[in-house]
Amino acid sequence: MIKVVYLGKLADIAREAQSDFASTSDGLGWAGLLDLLESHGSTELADAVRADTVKLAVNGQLLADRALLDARDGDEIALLPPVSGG
Amino acid sequence: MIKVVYLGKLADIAREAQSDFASTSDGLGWAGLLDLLESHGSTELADAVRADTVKLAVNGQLLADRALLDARDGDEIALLPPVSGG
Amino acid sequence: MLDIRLIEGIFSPAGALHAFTAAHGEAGGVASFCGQVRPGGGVEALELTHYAPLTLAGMEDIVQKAQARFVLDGALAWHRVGTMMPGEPIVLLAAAATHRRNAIDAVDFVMDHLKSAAWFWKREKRSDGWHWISPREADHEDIARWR
Amino acid sequence: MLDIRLIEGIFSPAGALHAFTAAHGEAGGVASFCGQVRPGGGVEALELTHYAPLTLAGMEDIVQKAQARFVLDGALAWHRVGTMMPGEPIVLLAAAATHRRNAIDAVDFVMDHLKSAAWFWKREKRSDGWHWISPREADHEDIARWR
Repeated sequence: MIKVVYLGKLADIAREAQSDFASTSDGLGWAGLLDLLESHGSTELADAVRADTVKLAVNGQLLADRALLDARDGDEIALLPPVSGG
Repeated sequence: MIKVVYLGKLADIAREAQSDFASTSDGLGWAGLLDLLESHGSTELADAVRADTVKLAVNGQLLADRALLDARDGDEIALLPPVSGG
Repeated sequence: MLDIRLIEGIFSPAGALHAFTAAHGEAGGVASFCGQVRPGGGVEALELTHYAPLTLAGMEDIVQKAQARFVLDGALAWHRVGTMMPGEPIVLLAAAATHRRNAIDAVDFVMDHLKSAAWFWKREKRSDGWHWISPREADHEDIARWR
Repeated sequence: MLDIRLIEGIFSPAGALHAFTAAHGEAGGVASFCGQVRPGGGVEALELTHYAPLTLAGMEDIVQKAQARFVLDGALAWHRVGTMMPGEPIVLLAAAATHRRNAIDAVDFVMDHLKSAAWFWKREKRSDGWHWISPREADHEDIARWR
């Protein structure tokens, strides 16, 4: 199982704070994640996540490049839109 | 009577916080003040007050130029060395 | 001393600052900044979401950068998460240093970085529901001052 | 609200800051700086002399300049005079503003000007007696930043 956590506005668009997706023997890459979000979620969600400003973290480690995504069973992917903190 | 108040280090040199000088019918000017400080105080005091960094206030108003001093009976002259505040 | 916290309930900035100052009696001075939920503009509540695996580590990273850049005796950074009401404190920063410029600049630096580089997402509740707050352009200009 | 005072005894910076912040619930944030008597270096006591007819008016003038330059909701400047012990507060500044940069810069501005343009004379007591403190070159550089 791979957990996907939606932060900020993405949680509204996903209508949930997180999703659990079944893992396959192959790793889950960036294109595969977008496919999952579109099929299990919505096109709107996949488009919102595709925006350049959304960053990814895997198990609390920020990815320098989303193309490096290779999530395995038990991993947690966080989808991080631009912050508006302080 | 004209009151002269010594601030900061000048109070140490004068060995007092203030002096009362008898006033004359003429106003007390800058040269007259230095003469008074030398005769009633000490040469050291007059020299310390003469330093360019010492400012004068009369009745709580700073003088732009010490040469403008013209103190009369009842006036208070403050001798203000450089500050070291905060 | 570094004191970095995510805080889920309300807290007393004055109490925190008092304890921090007492712990740094050797410092020449303590600078602080406290940001609070601004009343008015129809805002009924503010919610800050965070992502636990990143947020506290990110705050620590910012404060450590400040420590590396300014000579500090200590720093405090407390940040609320969850829902807060107008007038309540959101963030408290403090820095103790021998020289006041270091303390003031460290607070300024940490606040700028928290605004644009810390993992918080903010939304406001108005009469018509919740609205996400977008990053302000000024926040990015503020952080650019330190490069 | 302007709250400018010369204070002859010890005071609580945390208490003053709490009251100031409570009075400015409408502000986005409150910045502060508290300077205290630094222990160590053999300093047993610090004495600040002032000249009443000029000092408070001078502090008010500095704070009003800050108000004219930065957009503030209020400012506080409390300064001790008389004799104080290591660890005791000397000066507390606070500024409340809608935008944090104004609050932080106002505190910075007022502190720089108090250091080099306010009518205070400072001396330290060491084991061998009292020593007058001369103005520091750095204080004049600090004030020059604002011209």
